[in-house]
Amino acid sequence: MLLLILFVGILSIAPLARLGYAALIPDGGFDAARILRTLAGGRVIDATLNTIWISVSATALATVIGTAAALLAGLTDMRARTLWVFGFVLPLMIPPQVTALAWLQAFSPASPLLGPLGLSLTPGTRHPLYSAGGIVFLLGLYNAPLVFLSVRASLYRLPAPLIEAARSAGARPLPVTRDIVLPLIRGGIFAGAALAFVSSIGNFGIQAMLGIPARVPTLITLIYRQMNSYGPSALNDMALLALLLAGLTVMGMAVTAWLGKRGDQRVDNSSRPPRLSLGAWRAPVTLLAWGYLALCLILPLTALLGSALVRGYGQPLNAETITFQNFANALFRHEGIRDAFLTSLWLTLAAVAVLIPVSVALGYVLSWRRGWLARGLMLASELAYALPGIIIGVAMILFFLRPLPLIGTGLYGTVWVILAAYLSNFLALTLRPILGGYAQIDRVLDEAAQLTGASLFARLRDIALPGLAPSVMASAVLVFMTAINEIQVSVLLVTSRAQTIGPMIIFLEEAGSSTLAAAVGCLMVALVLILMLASLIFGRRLPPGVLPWRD
Amino acid sequence: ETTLTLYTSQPPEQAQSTVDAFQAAYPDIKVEWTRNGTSALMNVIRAEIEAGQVQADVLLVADDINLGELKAGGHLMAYPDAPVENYDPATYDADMTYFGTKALTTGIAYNPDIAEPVERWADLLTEENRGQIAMPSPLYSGAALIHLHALTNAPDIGWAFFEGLNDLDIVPEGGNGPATKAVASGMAKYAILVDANALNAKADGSPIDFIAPSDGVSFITEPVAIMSTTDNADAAKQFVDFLLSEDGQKLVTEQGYLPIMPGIEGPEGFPKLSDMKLLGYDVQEAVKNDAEMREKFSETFGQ
Amino acid sequence: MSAIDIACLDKSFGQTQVLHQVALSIGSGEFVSVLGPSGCGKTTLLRCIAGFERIDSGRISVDGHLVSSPDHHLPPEQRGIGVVFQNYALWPHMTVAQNVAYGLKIAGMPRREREARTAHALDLVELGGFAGRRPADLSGGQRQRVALARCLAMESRIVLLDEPLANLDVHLRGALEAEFANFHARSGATMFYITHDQAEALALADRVAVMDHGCIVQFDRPDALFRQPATETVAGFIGEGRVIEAEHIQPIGNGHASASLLGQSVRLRCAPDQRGQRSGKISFHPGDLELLAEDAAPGFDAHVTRATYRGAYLRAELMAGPSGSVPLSLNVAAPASLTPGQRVRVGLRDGWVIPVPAARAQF
Amino acid sequence: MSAIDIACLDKSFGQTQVLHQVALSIGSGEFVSVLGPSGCGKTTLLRCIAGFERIDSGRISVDGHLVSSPDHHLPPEQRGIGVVFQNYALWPHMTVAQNVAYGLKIAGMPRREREARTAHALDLVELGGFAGRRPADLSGGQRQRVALARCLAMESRIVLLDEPLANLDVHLRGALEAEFANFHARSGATMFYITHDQAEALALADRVAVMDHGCIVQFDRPDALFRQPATETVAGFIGEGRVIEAEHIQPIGNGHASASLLGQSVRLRCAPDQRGQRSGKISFHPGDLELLAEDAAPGFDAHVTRATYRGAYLRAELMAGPSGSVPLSLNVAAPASLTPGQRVRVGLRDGWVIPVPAARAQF
Ligand SMILES: Nc1ncnc2c1ncn2[C@@H]1O[C@H](COP(=O)(O)OP(=O)(O)OP(=O)(O)O)[C@@H](O)[C@H]1O
Ligand SMILES: Nc1ncnc2c1ncn2[C@@H]1O[C@H](COP(=O)(O)OP(=O)(O)OP(=O)(O)O)[C@@H](O)[C@H]1O
Ligand SMILES: [Mg+2]
Ligand SMILES: [Mg+2]
Repeated sequence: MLLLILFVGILSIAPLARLGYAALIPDGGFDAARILRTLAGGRVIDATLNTIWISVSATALATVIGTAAALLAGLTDMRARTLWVFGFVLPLMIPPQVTALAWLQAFSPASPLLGPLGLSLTPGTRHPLYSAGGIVFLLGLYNAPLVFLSVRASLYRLPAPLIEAARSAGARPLPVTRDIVLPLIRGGIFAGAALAFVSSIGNFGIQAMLGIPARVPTLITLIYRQMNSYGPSALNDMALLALLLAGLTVMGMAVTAWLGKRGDQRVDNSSRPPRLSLGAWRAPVTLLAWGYLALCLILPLTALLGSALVRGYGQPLNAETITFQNFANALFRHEGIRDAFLTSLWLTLAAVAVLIPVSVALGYVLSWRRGWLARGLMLASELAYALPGIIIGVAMILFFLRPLPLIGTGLYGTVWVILAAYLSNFLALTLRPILGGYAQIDRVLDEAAQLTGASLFARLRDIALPGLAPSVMASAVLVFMTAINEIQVSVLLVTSRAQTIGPMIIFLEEAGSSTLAAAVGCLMVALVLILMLASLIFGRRLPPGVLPWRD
Repeated sequence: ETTLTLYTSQPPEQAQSTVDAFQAAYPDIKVEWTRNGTSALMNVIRAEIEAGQVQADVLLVADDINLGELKAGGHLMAYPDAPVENYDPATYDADMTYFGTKALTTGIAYNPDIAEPVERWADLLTEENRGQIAMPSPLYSGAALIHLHALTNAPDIGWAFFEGLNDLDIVPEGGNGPATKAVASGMAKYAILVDANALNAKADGSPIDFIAPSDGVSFITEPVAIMSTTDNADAAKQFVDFLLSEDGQKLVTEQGYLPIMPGIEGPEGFPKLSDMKLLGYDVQEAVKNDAEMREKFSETFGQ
Repeated sequence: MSAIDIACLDKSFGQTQVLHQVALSIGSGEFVSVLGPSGCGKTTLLRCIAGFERIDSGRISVDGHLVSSPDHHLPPEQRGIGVVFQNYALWPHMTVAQNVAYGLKIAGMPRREREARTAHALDLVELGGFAGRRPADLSGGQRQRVALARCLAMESRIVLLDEPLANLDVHLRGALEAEFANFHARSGATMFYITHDQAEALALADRVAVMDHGCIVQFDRPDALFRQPATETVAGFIGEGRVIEAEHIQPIGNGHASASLLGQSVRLRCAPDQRGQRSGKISFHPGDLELLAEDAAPGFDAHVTRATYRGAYLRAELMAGPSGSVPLSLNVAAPASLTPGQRVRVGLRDGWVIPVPAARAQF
Repeated sequence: MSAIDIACLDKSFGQTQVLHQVALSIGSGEFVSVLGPSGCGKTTLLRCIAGFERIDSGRISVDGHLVSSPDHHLPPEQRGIGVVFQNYALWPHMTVAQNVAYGLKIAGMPRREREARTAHALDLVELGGFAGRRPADLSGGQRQRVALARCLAMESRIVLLDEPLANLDVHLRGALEAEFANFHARSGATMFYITHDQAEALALADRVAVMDHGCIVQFDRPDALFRQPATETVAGFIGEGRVIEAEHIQPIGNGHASASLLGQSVRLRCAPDQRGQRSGKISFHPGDLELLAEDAAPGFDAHVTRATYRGAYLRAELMAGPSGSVPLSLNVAAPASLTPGQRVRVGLRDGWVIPVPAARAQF
């Protein structure tokens, strides 16, 4: 318990407090007028309203798509589910800017896709994605896998007899889904929704690429703009806006948490998970599901691949221009890329390795012990996740710059700061699905272990962790996918000694090596795909339901 | 052996080659460098200043407004004996706190597959170009900000040009990267772009070319400066010396940019510095009225 | 017409075959109990009938319509069969009343009627005051009663019950047994009632199917099971029956036979077609043994190994036979007292010769 | 010294008080059964002893050490108490063997010994062949047996069992009852055994606590409960007891009393301090009634309302009394046949006058 407090305290609360201090008391004095002036500006209010409705709508969209996908993959006998789930999760790996650009190009006047079909826009008309609706649409699609992973984990714990009882009461698959399945997995759904909300509200890539041309200001774009402006108050104003954003996010998370908790979802999970037959609908549903994938995965992926295979960006891809030079460069020539990649890989694995046990323990306290202290810890972790990554970066600098009291040297400038920032930023990401998992476990399992004299630690390891395995795996996948090509947090923290791959890709872009950057992106996607396939082979011994893409 | 900490916005490859060349010239100085975008670096430095623990000894960043601001805050050290004999005084600070190392001009890029070259800035403002011009935003990009300052300063261009762009539904966005992509991919016909971006892409085979308009280009100088808090002032000065030396300037050419020491050849395919009309601006003034300028820009483009 | 017709049903889970060639024909309106040891496949059979499991071979028809065969499978919701699950399967997110009302709601019953029906079903199981609680706040027995009410409220034509009374106390059990009997009489529904409690099975059912290792070993009226078990398994399973070896079994006509048991000659009931056998199994119940005076004849000497108090009577476990190795059980009326080690003499009032399957019968 | 000592225990869930002033003192090595209707608070009492629930008032001591009071609470893992849960609480992610072995592993037992102990416990519950299965692949009764094996393997000094045999068939039940008795005798452990099956309670326990509505109504030896129930509730709960009204109860010394029952004079057992009463409740069991000849005296006329087959005997439900409204139950030996509506005459062999609590006793 003490360790937990320390962990969350050091990694979430302290840097945040330091940031709050910078925001509210810039020069040693609390200046209410300044705060009011900054926050009450017409643009900030506009941006706040836009932010709220855009992220709420995007969350709704992501939740609907993600839940539907999870039901399809987890509950029905749709064909080729494993492959489909691969495809559904993979877009998380493609940077949002790439996705946004791919969609923009697909529907632009010069579209290689719609052009031949005669559907492309006439030049001069405004691009339909350059609108608030467009932002909602892309954010929704982009975040659906977050919801999917969380819901999928919940579905595995749903015992078949509950569904069978409803069917023997005469309920067809749709009412069963509506009345029994959805209420029982609501913990997972709203945990996923919370993640989607946070991810939408803080997604700079899509909001900037579509929002600025559409003249739809949002808080995150405002924050970045503030970040690029000069003047002594820039940092403080930015911190203030970031606190506002964090406030909104926490509100959103609180609402989803409240919605997700209502109703008893504890189930006896010593029976097998259910499966509903689609019957005659099997073929059309399968077709629809694959159609969706084609749009959401193939579109950005081909765009990425198309860029990676030519030397200069924008060259048409044909027999003459095709080259594997970029891949060769990425793999063999640039040592920096390889180093950055390895650093990212171990940072990500370390973050997963630390966060999972911490979340399981924290989840235990939150679910089965309760108390204000636990709630406080949770709030802090969510705040940390809610803040835009770049702000966390600033907070980390502010906090870790001075030599640490006990160690003597500062962590600043080393990979450890990045690790600390990851731990702080992603705690909520692992905590959410795991809390969803706890909601479905009957406490009596823990009690039975308590009787054997097992210590809290042993129980967490032997009873809670395996029981939560699907949620834990979902959490791990989420963190892995998010951290491996993470940009915003580490971009301020990388140095020549500590490089990560996400900023590396950005730097390549900035230096005009878009095609090389695309090649690196492709390699990352390929790597994740390989890891997923490997997990299928090595995961055979895992209990069913642990891997989201395996039944 | 002294260790010098360098914060630079050069792309990683080039930063490495700069550091390597310097270390070869001064073997007893070791350089630890951090590479990042200019605005990210400025945020890091601001945070470091806020925390009272500035790590950097030397800065090598894209534009001088940022340095002007640091100078105004008293964070830069003057180096009166810097070897600037051969340089145009417009390229370095009169108070000897920062020194330009190269020239990056902002002109017009176009996609030769779908657009014709133009002569002057105003030629962009035609109805056929509605929504077809990509432009980095001064709110995000340093070069674009200086471009804004320089063009609005030029009497025969001024705000009218930007208002004209707005009338054509042009929305400035992001930095030079997206603008390059927009032209290269054919999503836009023209872009207001830094020379190196366009010309390097062209060299890679992208369908893009660069024009230096006859009524002038804005430019940034990638200045180098020494932090006032440095403990390694001597080594830092040697670093500045190196960049301003003939070897340093030749390195610039190798890296694909225009050197500013007169007499040093630029890379192939680049317009000569002397052939272009350079639009300057007053840095002190710019630092002062920067907020106002951004405000006016935001209003003009309704952002 | 048969309400449920099962022919040649096989069902395996992976490698383990759980049901072997099950065949049953249950008349419309009949009350059938299924009795068998734990793990013998009762629940699996029920799940096949309800449509939760696909079958490997054979066929199941309901009301004359084929519902399950290896390549035809009517989904459960279209079979119109009510089920009470062994582990209750209550929906944790619904209140007790909502659990009971759900099926009615799905069937489109108007609210007023639905509420009345729900309230009535809850009253039947004495849970009227618990309508607003959630399953998690109920005791084990209360949960079981909710599951029961949920099924009763549906008033299906065919009801399958999986050990519906296992967690209830004797009183409630008695009351609900009576309620089942009533419900059955009133509604004429076909009932398929799984239990491991033979008293319950015998008391309620028109016919009882005894299962063992996935096979139906006897399907007959309760008294036939009790008095004329078809196999050793059935004999051992019903009424605490005891099976021991007898010799020189000789039919003496009129459904009786003489035999030699533990060296004594006894008179037993037997099947009409019983043939003479050198040796065979006979079965009897504790109530068929009586305590005799010290040296009454015919009788067997035995010694008491354990005596337990059962309220109305004392149950004594005995060892009899020449070498004291044949175990017997005996019920002695209450005031008596027996202590382990004590020697007693017992007599056999009645017994039954377990028939040898035709193929194996020989002298 | 008492193994478990409970004094003045109160426990509420929100508004509902579930336990009222429960007091129990269980000797070391004693086998105590807790018997009571569904929802009376048995499981809650068990959970308080095991340490899963904090108590509102009172105190619980184990082996002389205070473990629970409103402001002191020893966590369950430090109490060294074994529990078999009503809903099994098997760990779904572990195999059967792992479930059983987990506690031993935690206790640091070496692998060899642990495996032997696990195998032995599984053999006891006849699940030797299922060691590698997961709970999800077991039948209901098999799961219960795993829970049992898990507890047996721990060999705790104090074992609490919550309806451990509810889902098992008679045979296995008999076998496990014997196993409990053995285990108890062998280990000398203190057993606290919740059940709703009074036969089980009476057969196994040294003493039985009868609960009702959260109170302990009687805590006594089995035969005392059966023959001398302290309250109507107990009388009704044990041995299918029947409680009816009698008049003119008059002690006649030597623990007996005379009374007038349905107009007939009868002789009953009573408490030594029984006083004369104008009216009172008396109790008896079905076995205390006998079928008499047509007009034997003394006897009561009655008519049969329901007759069910119970294997060894026929259970008849009767209505007696002047207006035919007093319900009685009667067991008739097997070959008999009674039909609803038939008139019979019955006699009372034995009965007990339920004592009136001191404060309310008056003539
Ligand atoms: N968590 C809870 N919240 C509210 N009421 C509860 C809770 N748990 C139990 N109860 C109520 O307390 C009473 C006693 O429950 P308990 O589980 O102790 O009964 P029991 O005697 O074990 O019954 P059974 O034989 O049916 O298992 C019941 O009325 C039950 O509804
Ligand atoms: N999903 C499954 N996978 C593998 N084996 C199973 C599965 N379900 C049941 N079994 C096995 O099939 C056999 C029959 O199980 P079933 O549940 O039908 O028994 P049952 O007669 O209902 O027993 P009980 O009285 O204990 O409930 C058991 O041996 C059980 O272990
Ligand atoms: Mg079963
Ligand atoms: Mg209970």
